[in-house]
Amino acid sequence: MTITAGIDIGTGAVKTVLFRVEGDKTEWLGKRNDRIRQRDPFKLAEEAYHALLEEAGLKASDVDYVATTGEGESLHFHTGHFYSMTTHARGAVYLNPEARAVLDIGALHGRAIRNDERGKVETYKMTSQCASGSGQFLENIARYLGIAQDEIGSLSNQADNPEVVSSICAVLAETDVINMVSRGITAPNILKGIHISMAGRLAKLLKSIGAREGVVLCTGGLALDEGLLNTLNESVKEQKMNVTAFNHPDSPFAGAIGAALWGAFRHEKLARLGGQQLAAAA
Amino acid sequence: MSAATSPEVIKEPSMVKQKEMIAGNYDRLTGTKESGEKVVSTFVPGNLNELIMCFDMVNNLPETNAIQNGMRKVSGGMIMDAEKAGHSEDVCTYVKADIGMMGRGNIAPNGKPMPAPDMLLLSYTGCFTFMKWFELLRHEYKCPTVMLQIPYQGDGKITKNMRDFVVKQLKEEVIPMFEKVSGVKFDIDRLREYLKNSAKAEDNLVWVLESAKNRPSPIDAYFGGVYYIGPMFTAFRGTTDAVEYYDLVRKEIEQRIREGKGPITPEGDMKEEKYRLVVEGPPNWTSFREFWKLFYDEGAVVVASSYTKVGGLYDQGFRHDPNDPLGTLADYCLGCYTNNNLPQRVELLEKYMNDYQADGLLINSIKSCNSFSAGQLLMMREIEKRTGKPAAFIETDLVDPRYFSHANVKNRLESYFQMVDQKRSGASLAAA
Amino acid sequence: MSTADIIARCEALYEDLDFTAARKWKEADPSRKVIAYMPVYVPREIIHAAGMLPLGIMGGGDGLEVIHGDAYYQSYICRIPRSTIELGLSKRMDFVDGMLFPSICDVIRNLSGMWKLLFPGKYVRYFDVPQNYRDDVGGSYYTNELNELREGLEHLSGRKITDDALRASIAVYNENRRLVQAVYGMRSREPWKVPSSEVYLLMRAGLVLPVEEHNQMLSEYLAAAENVKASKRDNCRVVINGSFCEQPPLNLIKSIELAGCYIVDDDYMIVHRWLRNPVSTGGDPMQNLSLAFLHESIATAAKYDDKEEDKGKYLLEQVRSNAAEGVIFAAPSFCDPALLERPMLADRCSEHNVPYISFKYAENSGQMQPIREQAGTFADSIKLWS
Amino acid sequence: MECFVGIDLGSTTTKAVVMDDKGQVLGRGITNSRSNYDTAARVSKLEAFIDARLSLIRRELEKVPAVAGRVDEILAGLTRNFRREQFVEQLGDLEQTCIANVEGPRFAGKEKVIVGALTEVFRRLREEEADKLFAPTAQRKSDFFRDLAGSRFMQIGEEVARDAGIPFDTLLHMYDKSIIEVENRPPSGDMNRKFRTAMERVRGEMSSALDTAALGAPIDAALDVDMVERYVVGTGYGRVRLPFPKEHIRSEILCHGLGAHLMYPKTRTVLDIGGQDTKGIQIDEKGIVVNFQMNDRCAAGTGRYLGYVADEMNMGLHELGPLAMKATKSIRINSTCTVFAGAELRDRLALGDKREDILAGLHRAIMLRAMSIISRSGGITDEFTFTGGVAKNEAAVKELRQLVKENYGEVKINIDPDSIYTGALGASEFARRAVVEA
Ligand SMILES: Nc1ncnc2c1ncn2[C@@H]1O[C@H](COP(=O)(O)OP(=O)(O)O)[C@@H](O)[C@H]1O
Ligand SMILES: Nc1ncnc2c1ncn2[C@@H]1O[C@H](COP(=O)(O)OP(=O)(O)O)[C@@H](O)[C@H]1O
Ligand code: SF4
Ligand code: SF4
Ligand code: SF4
Repeated sequence: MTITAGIDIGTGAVKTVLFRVEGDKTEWLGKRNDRIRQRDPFKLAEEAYHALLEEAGLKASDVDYVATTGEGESLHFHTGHFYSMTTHARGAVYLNPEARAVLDIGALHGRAIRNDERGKVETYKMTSQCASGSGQFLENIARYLGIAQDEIGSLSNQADNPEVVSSICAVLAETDVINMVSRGITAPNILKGIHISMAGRLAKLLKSIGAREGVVLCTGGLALDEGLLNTLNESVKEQKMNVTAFNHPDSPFAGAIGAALWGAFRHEKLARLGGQQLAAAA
Repeated sequence: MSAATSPEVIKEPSMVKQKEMIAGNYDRLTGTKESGEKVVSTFVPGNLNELIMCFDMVNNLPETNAIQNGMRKVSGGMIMDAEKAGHSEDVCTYVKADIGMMGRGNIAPNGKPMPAPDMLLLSYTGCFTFMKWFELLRHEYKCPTVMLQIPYQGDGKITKNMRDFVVKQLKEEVIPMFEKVSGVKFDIDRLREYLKNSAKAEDNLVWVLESAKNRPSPIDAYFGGVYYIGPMFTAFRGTTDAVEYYDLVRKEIEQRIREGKGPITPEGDMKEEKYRLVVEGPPNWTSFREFWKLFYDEGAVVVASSYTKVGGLYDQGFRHDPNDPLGTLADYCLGCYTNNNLPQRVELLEKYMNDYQADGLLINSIKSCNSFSAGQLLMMREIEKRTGKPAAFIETDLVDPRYFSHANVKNRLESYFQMVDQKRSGASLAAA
Repeated sequence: MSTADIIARCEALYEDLDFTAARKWKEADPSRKVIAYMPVYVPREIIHAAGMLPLGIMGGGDGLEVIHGDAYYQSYICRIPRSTIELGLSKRMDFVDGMLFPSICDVIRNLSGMWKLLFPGKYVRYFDVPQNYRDDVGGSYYTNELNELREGLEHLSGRKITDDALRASIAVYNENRRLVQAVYGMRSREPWKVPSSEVYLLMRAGLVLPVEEHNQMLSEYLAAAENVKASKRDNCRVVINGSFCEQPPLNLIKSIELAGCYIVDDDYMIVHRWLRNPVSTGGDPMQNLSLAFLHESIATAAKYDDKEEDKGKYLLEQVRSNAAEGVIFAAPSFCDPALLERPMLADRCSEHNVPYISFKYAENSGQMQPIREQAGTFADSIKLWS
Repeated sequence: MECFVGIDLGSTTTKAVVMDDKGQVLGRGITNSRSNYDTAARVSKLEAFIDARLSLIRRELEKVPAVAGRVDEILAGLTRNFRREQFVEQLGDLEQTCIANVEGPRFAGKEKVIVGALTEVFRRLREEEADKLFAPTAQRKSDFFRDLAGSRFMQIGEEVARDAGIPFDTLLHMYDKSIIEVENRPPSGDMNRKFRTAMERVRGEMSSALDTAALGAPIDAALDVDMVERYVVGTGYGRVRLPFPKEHIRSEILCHGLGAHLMYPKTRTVLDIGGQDTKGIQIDEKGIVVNFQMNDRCAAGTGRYLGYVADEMNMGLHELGPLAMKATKSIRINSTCTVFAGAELRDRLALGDKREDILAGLHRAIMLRAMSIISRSGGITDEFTFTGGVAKNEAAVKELRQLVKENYGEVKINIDPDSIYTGALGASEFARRAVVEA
């Protein structure tokens, strides 16, 4: 039996999960999602980790492997670190065993990952250095329009005549949007327009990793935005790709889950190899 | 470099003729399966059309296809296809439009599929991307490819070593490959005949381009210019069709000069000539009409441009010479505009500014094309310094609609024209 | 000397944007001249034989504040020409007597003309190379080009360059090539002893030091590295491709290793490794250099591959001979040659089941996070599934 | 009297200048552009006329011997109290709007608690904050209602939400939703009444009593002047959205050039850093633009960059400069992508760099970009004028001075506190010339 923790330190939130793995059986013991909001993410991670252990009635010494992902490379109490795409792929397969591609949609980056049935990364593609069309942008616009995050999806779904944002730059696009407001374009049409341009980029990412068919699981902060999800499915259909994008209520935890599960995998592998030092990973 | 598809308001006979010529070539290209003719793909700068004709092969110019697709607003999708297939966002969009077009079955403007090339003539004049472009095509088509390396005029002159090298390649690499692929034996006298035609047409093309020295200029040497260079730069140089076309254009323009008319625009004759500009850099094709409109609406006419010299610097005296058939082909390739070094390019633009009495220089900097674009900002400074005339700089792309921002270009041009205006009437304004 | 001492010296040379070492070399004797060259390849033997110092310019890296350079380039052009212009305009290269711009891409090509306009009176040469590999066609063209360079330098120094001097210079550079190969070989065998950042800095030093001094440095490093105590890490082995011109920041190279990848071969500063075998020191030296170029050059995106089936051959050979587990295509943003070449090379990798990833960088990239992420994921997948 | 108006519709702020027929500036007005453009133009114009009215009052008061030497004091008090009136009025509007927005299924069953909490927040804002904000010695973080009300709303809101047991996000959301509506409503009400009310408060505040009778007449005289808007010229980023005929619109490049020339006739180079563009302009001795360069398509290194940084640090724009000035060294920042500014900042903080040092680096990065743009437009020729919103930032100015010195030697650098109005000033002069010199 292996107890592992997965900690995903993101730019917006820290996600922490706890797992018990025994052979093929995996049991999810607990989860937390804490928005960072100007706090120290490492402290936050530590608090969350201990709070989770307490809830689960465990001690730190019970945990065999603490795996970090995201920006957690320098978390002082981790056993090993896995890079986000590795963990998201694994987490996605855990949440939806059918998933053969993952779309991780975070605040600043989008990543498309193609994986096999075991959660192994086959290929991936990230958005470029320029933050155009990022989640941050959507967040800014929503704030500007006075729309709460969980309202975005349903509003976007009501659009009747979406207005597409033309600017490449996220900042200049903000002005485009402000122009739209003064031209009387409704919030649903604006949001849908943004979703369309984001979905276009994401679909392009999916296509470039060769995700031609099957299930794509969306992970990351924006995965739960139903408006984006719908638009994405429209967009891939337009591109004649035979894939369907899904999300899962626990999509935001995919990275943390993947980290925990890989941690377990690595722990067992190293144990088999006869107690080899973990130094290399730490 | 050909007529756009939407209907012209006024159709001069030369326009009709050009349309027919282009349609004819596409029909010939898409009919090779029936006719059994062989196709060679090559580039506009360093286009060896006369030589190709000697082997009864059909000339296919991927650049021209990209332009066609740009003007018909389908290039955007093709470029995205290529990017999805792993081609970088950063590289020349002609290449990506071409690769994307291939992915969509290579459909010519006449709706029929184009044949795969039987041979690639990689005449590498003035641009490194050409080399990679045809390597990429070769990677796909696996067809015979011959490289004709044209050394760059790094020191602003054509040396004997360069010329010998090109002639040697023609003799020992290019012609043998042509003979092998086409099965036709090379006949130098045939080449001489075609070169004679070229020279004739070239005389008239130069006359047409130089007619812009008139006030008002009867032509627009950039937006209109791309139509005038069309036959010369593509599959017609050396043909009798081209000779006839240029005769026709010349007559039409002589008529315009007699009538004191300005250039023809898509919306009829241009009214008042308010600004005379020299333009450096290729145009944007995806919004060609909108782009042009920004000029003629303001009364701006382009009197000289460097883009109309990418397929040969005829106005600087070069003519194809039937007496030295291979040498003249070498000179032609070595002399194309983008094979000139930067100081030569600056000098040429300066000369245009003076010879054509321009009010200013406009640089349309193309994201795709480093061959043109790298160094343009220095060229702009040099021209400003040498002529004292204002210059403006705008940025667009050839066939990628994502990089044409109408609002941006408009803002720049408006500011520029107002600046030229304000400068002209400076004295009176400053009184306050 | 320990490797740390040698590397500290290299790092100082690397960070010195005023080229103090080269200046000192020149000041030591008023008749000395310095000829700078851009990536990728120039026959340094000829400069050396003329008694001049060949000085490699690789842009300004991430340490140079580029102010005027940006004024000459649009945002969609790579960084190296603008930082090079900055080096020129800020007088950091005022001691340089001539500048060679090898044939590599349109940007460097046009930069040669800009240099002529900006620095009139300096010796500036665009140095073309043959893309035709027949001895009597490309070969004779190139021999003539080499001779023009030779005459140009003779004119500059007022001294004849003798064939004997050329043969001697070829010998010194043959030794340099041998030592460079030895360092690369050692890294490939024991990458934990010879970190890539150190190899990189050693090679950078070779751009600014006289070759004799560099040879000495390489020998010392090789000896010292034998004694380094370091343990092997759980890393995968990769070959870097596409970084032949604009160089990544040192932090990027470090990040790749930190994220779990040992770099076992690369194409940084390939001027040092352009010729795979020693150049013959007998006979006509110019012809020897020319023939070496035609037949011994490594493959790179700036060169034409005569035959379709040759594309990628060299890269696959690098992978095989270094037992690499994957390829990282790391190209400068907006780098036409590297980015146009990549799809063809990537196809070759796929055909031979060599995993690869690709990303872009700029010489002044500050954000290493996306790089670590990608290299890390690559390493993870090789590690977890090997 | 005849007035000439220039409106500069910027990406972040909209500025208006009112000028008389002699070319004297009467008033300046500014508002947030982050709302309807027509409204922004209207509001800024209104503000400029309010300011112009203050100028008229000043002119009248200066004729009154009884208040000699105290005119500045009176005007400062008058302005402050007038703003206070406006603030309280808009606060009322915001409160009503917020409460009206508490509806729909999202709030079902919780309406009362939320409305209660909102009422409490606004009560405290009105009672505690209005006085604090507009006390004679108070330093205000911003000139805009959005920022003034917003920053305090956040702090008070957090406490109130905790006490009321509702999520703070809900209150925040109500604010976000309502502020835009309120901003889109031009200030209402009778201006003269507000001036009079403000005057009453000034009398109360003044350290020693004033001759009420002596003040009445001049103020009435000033308030009675009929200001006629004779000609308006629009410019700026959003100028195409202005409902003006073409001849009333000028390129912002020309307006900035002319505006800078009017302020400093010896100016030859102008740098303007606004919300999302940076312009380098060269002008001749008559204020005519001879060359210009600006960024486009990429907002890297523009004013908005600082906005993102300020948001990330939860600070006001006014506070960034002073904090950066405390730096002991400057951290090199290479990417100036605005959107990544926050990420870069976090990266650096995680590496253990100090906030002020990072900030100094960020400021330098912006100025480096600006220097490139100037260099592209032809370099710096004496005298050099720096305009736009970022010119208010002392750290940015410091870096600029240093860079100018390093690259161009000794050059006279002009920075005017009103430099944000440069474009509008140029536009108003174009308006004046269109009539007076036509
Ligand atoms: N329910 C939701 N609907 C839409 N967007 C959301 C939702 N929850 C979070 N987000 C957005 O997700 C982003 C953060 O995503 P996350 O994957 O946590 O990023 P990171 O891993 O970089 O922290 C933010 O932009 C946030 O606004
Ligand atoms: N008081 C201030 N202190 C520091 N920076 C300021 C201040 N006011 C405005 N700014 C900066 O100026 C920018 C707006 O400048 P402005 O010239 O108004 O732009 P625009 O003309 O594009 O609207 C803001 O993004 C901000 O960064
Ligand atoms: S275009 Fe916009 S998002 Fe992209 S780099 Fe520039 S500022 Fe950043
Ligand atoms: S880079 Fe320029 S010259 Fe070369 S193929 Fe592209 S557009 Fe043509
Ligand atoms: S980085 Fe690439 S594009 Fe830039 S100069 Fe070097 S080879 Fe040319």
